[in-house]
Amino acid sequence: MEYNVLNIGLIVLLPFFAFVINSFIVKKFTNLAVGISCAAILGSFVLASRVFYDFVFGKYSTNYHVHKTFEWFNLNGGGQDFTMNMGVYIDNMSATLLFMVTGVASLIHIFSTYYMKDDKRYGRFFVYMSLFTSAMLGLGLSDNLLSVFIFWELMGFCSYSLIGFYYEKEEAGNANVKAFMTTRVGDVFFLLGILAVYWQVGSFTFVDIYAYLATGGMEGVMVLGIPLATFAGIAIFMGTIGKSAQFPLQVWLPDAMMGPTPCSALIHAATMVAAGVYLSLRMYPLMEAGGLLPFIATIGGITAFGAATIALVQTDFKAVLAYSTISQLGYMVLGIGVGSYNAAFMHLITHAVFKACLFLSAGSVIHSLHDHHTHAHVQEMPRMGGLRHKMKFTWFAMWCCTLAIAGIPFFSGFVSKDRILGDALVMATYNPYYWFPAALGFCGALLTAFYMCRMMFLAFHGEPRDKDLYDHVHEEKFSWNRNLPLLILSVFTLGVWFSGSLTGQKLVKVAHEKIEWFDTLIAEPKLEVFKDYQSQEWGSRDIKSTLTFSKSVYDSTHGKSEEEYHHVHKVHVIGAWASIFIAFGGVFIAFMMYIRKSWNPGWWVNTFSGWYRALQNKYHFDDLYIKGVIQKGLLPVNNFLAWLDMGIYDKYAIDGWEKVNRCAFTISKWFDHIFVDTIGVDGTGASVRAFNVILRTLQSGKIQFYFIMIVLVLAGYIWSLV
Amino acid sequence: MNESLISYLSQFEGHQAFVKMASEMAGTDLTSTISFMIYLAAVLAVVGVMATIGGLGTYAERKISADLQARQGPNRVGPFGLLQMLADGVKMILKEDIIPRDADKFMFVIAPLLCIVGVFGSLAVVPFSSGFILTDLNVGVFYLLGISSLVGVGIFIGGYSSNSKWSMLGGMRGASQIISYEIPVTLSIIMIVLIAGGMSFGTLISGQGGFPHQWYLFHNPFTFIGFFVYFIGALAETNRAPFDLPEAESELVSGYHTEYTGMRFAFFALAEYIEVFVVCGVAVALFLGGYKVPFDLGNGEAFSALPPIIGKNIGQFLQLGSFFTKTLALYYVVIWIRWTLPRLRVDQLMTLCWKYLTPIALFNLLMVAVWVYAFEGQSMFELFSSMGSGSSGGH
Amino acid sequence: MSSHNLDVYMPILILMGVGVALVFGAIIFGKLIRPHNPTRLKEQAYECGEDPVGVAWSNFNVRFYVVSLIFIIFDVEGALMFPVASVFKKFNEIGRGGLLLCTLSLFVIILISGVVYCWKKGDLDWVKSFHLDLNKDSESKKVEA
Amino acid sequence: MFDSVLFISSAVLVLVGSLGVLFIKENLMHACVSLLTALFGVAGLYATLGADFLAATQLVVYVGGVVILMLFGIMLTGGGTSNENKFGIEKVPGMGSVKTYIVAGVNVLVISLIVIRIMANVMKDYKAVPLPPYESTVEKLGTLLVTDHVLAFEISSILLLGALVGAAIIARPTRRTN
Amino acid sequence: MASLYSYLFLSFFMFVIGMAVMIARKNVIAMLLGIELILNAAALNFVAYTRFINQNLDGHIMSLFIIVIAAAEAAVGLAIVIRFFQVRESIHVDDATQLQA
Repeated sequence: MEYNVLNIGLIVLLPFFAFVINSFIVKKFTNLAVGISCAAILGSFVLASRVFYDFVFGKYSTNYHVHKTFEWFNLNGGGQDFTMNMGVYIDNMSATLLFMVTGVASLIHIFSTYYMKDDKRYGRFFVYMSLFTSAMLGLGLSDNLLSVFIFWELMGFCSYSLIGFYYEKEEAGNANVKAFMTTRVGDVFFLLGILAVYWQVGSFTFVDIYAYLATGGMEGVMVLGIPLATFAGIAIFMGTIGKSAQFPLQVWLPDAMMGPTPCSALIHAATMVAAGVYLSLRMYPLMEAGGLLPFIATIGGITAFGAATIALVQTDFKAVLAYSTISQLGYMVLGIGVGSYNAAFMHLITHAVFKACLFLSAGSVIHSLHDHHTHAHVQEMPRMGGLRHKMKFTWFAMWCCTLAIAGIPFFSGFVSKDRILGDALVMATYNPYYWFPAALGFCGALLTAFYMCRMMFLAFHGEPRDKDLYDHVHEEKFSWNRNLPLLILSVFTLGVWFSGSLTGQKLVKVAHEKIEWFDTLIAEPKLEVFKDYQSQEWGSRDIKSTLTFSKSVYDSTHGKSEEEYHHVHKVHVIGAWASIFIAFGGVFIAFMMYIRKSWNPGWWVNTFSGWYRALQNKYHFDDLYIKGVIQKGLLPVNNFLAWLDMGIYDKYAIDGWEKVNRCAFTISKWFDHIFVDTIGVDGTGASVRAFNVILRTLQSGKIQFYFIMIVLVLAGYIWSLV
Repeated sequence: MNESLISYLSQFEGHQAFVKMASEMAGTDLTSTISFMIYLAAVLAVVGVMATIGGLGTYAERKISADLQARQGPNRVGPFGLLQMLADGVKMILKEDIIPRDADKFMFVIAPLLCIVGVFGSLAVVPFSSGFILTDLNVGVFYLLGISSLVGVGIFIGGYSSNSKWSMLGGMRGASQIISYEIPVTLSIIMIVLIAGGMSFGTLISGQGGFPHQWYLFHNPFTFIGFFVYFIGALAETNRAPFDLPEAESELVSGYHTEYTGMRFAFFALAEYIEVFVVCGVAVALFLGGYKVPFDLGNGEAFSALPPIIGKNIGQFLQLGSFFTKTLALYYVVIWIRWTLPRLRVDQLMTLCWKYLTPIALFNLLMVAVWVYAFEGQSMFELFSSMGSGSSGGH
Repeated sequence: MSSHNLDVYMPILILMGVGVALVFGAIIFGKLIRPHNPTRLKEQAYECGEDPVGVAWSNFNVRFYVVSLIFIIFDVEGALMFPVASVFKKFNEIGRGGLLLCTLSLFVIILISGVVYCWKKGDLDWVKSFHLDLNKDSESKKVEA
Repeated sequence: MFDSVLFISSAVLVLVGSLGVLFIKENLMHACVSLLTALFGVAGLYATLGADFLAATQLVVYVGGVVILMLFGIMLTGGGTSNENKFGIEKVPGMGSVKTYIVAGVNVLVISLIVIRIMANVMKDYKAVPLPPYESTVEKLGTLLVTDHVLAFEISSILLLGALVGAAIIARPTRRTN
Repeated sequence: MASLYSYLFLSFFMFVIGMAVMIARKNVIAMLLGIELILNAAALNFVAYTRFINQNLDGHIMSLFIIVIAAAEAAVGLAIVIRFFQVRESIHVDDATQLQA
């Protein structure tokens, strides 16, 4: 069995080359640059689908992975041999991730050719997008934590550039700094975690880490009084918290919508926020070993619920979506926390699809709503309403996604979210602590269904509230680069693509057991198999490896006993019905409030006005960070340092030095005058003048004279030698 | 490899026997002497043929131009005016030989000599057939480039020595034009060398076949472009219209040979016509399959029923026919172009060379290198046919 | 690779000898049969029927030189590329074609960068470099301003 | 037999050409043609030494390139003759005088002494070995150029780039300064 | 038949003639011609030694690069000469005694 690694490398390199080429030509050949970017990402998509096909349906079936390394650099010295390897690691999860990222990114690229067409930095946007996509793909292919970190930071830089794309706007400038700084907090911990892992394991490679965990080498190792696995796990999970906008570092993500809408789609759906979850999934065995799962589940539950509550009161179209992103990421983290490995990843994929679609639809809406007085795009929902008459395609696509995210049956969100919630319930029956995150998750699901429908009803249904704005909206005509991505994405919000059946039942039959195809794909790495694993060097052709993964945690419960399996199944059924009821409940409440108008939202606002203000202020997190952390914590430190600099160092060190210099200057002036000028300079001049007379006759400026001199001197020299 | 006429001949028993016999008779080794005699005879034959072709060239030029312009052309001297070239030759010899008073006499004499030596030197490696190539040097085509650059020197000196403004201008233009256009020609030749893996004409032609799809012209898209680059460059190098600026009648009277009369002028003209033939021959050898005959008739194995000396020689004659047919066809195209296209301006000439042909040739060179690397030297048709045979897939 | 002796160069020498003999032979032979009556007018250089003014050997425009300069650089590069090109096929067959491709590409790209420089600076423009002489004054004024 | 013919004719060309470069005084053009002869002869010598590729390179680079460049250079600096010049007799291209030739002769004598002394030493040790047959050098040269000498190969391209750019800058037509 | 010494003699001959040209001539271009002769002499030496002494082709490579350098030298040297001629209206070598134009 052969696999050409070059194909895999090209997946990353194509967008990267596009970035390199485009950065040179973008100013003069904007359209060409855009074409190159789109072609590159489409090319990546083709290659990635080949890889995806090979891994998921094709010759590699479910039990293979590819791990190839090459030596990056080698530091030998001081008796230490340190070889840094880079490589690719592909298993089903990376293959699926690559397929999703390239696919969604391609569609976003295509949509951007519509959305950004009239922007003055049309080309530069694509330059960033190419680098961004390339970094995410590189992260997906990385086989070790260090290269993950490199791509991670590269993505951080790109998101910084893209969020601050309209850098003329002050808010955009602030937003990108905020995003950058906030994620930096997580990144510092992440780096700390990497170093902690390296300190003990001696390698950055995932496989080596798994093998080390399998041998139990980490047990009993303490750092700062806590087990190393816990320490490293928390540190690395802090990276996830920063990147995936988990509580308490979620504040950057809502501001990230300052960037152009397609880039929001890319950041919120396919790439950046997914990277954090992906990292946690990769490091799942470490987290498990560190006993971090309850903590992770709690963080996820809090994020899922808290962000959903904030989303309730947002009036900005994109802000709702931004908070829904945070909330959904919370579900993924919750999934990791309750051991629902493949459901978490599945939610990552389904969320990427419907969230990309939502953002692109939002872009389509915002692009059409052009205020003729302020010459700005309108994002405020109170000024919308009734848009479904004008924008049928967008309306349709957006409803598909809304139903998906709300967890309505037959849509993808139901398939994945239901399983996370079900697993949370199962865990709760084992460990009562999990009732807390599970309950938060269910409440969040209700709120999700409500606020998404609220957004849809406010924007698309009812009567237009801003008549002037409404009249200027053009009828949406089908154009390929605007509506095609929306339609494709909305088709993929159907649950059938992910569950294999319409109702979410398990149809694929593998070994006397009906499971969903996702279950056959994604599985938590089973540590024992990595014990004796050797990675292949780059360039060897045969990379077959015979690792067998367990199916998943989910199915491995079946392995325990018949009784437990029935228990799990029973709980799942309950969970499924509960989430269906909750989803429909949310939709119903929204319907009553905004369509039928039987229930007045104002009553809720008045009754819970304190809560309302808190929600509007996003639980005062920004204030807390600015007033509490920065002003109370950092500013005094800064002032102290400034005082140290100006009051102590400048005053005594610099000024004192000046006095010393003045003294030295006086001495040196005297010395200079006597010795250097009189004896040195004048004396040299006199002697040079004396030699000058001799040398001047030689320095005739006649080349041939020089040549003769050279010949004669050389002749004399050789004569003396021979 | 270094095949040559002698190495072809020495595979026949008769030749070996003759050399042995002669050596025994004379008492010393006469191999070299006999080689010299054979070469001398062959060279005289080639020069004779070339002189005829040069003469025929003038005749053909007039006849074809007449044809293109719906005139009669020379038709009085001999049948169809065929003897016109003889008449011209006689006239040339009988013309008075004038050397201008102010001219640089030594240079004036030496200029046509350089042209003739350059052109004759290049005849040594022209592959007329697999056997009848005077000498197939290892560095054949590179040698040809070098020796034919003597013509440029000759033209420049011819223009310089006359001490006439027209000649001087023509000579300067001629030299700069020839050297400029040598670049795309060289690059196109490197391109073919890269595919063929050798510089000798034997190697260059052996990579091709008798059928058009086996020619390097159709080896890949870039050689197809390269052929036209080469051909345009070759036209310019031989000062043929539309690149005949050095002798532009309407501006420079007659260019670098304004002051030349009689036989000296005739040598310039002869050199030009033979050079046209040579570059056409090289184009044929590089791009159009050279002397190759379809179905491998040329190597004589098809006539194995006959005795080898007859069979092989039939093959040789077929090859000669193939080579001359293609070359003369190109020769016709050259004349056709001359009477069809208007002359370029001098700045257009330089622009064409440096801003179009040279970049294209460089690009072609790189692309052919990439092609050879990527497809392991297969041609387009081999690729298509291998695709058709279903060997697609794995490496 | 078979060896050879120097006889392969024989035809070249013979051809050149024949060429020289032909030129001198024809001229000497022609001397016997052609007229020879030089006159002053006949021996004058042709200048549209007028008496020639001065000599033709005045100095010429530099652009001729620049062209020949670029040519010689290319010529030498070509000479260096020929042996590399002729081993390309062999290296490709043993699987080292990538190495040669990189070498050759680097070589050609460096070469191209020189041409691009000359192109940008207008050394390849026949007419522009001619105009430069005439317009230089106004250009330098512009620069001063 | 033919080897000797080739060698002798090449050597004669070299000798005659070199002497021509030295002693042709009245016209630089003639000296240049004489140089052409010498270089042609060197190409012939290369051929007798079995360096077929170098012989062809000699032809291509020198005959086709350098000599033409020299001829252009001579024309650009006002013709080569000593008696006629755009700038009058006063600014003749110096072809040397008896004095300079005498100095040159002295130098030649000195160098000859040195060389004879060196050669005397070398000849003592040198023993003629049987010469190998002539072989094509093209492929070996190509292989050497891309393996052992690849750095020189690439650097030579940079050298040529520098030469091109530098010479183009220097020779670019500009307004004459005073 | 030609021995090593005949080549060395020819090389020596070209070298001293080139040197003499460099010294005797006052014309810069003529001096450049002399330099060409000197360089050719060196290249010829390399090839001759390759043929007669050790038969590996490093000498050829040296000669090849000598040719390359000679071409570059000729190009730049002539450019300087032409520039010099434009400035000084002379190519007499003794006029080139000042560093400033």
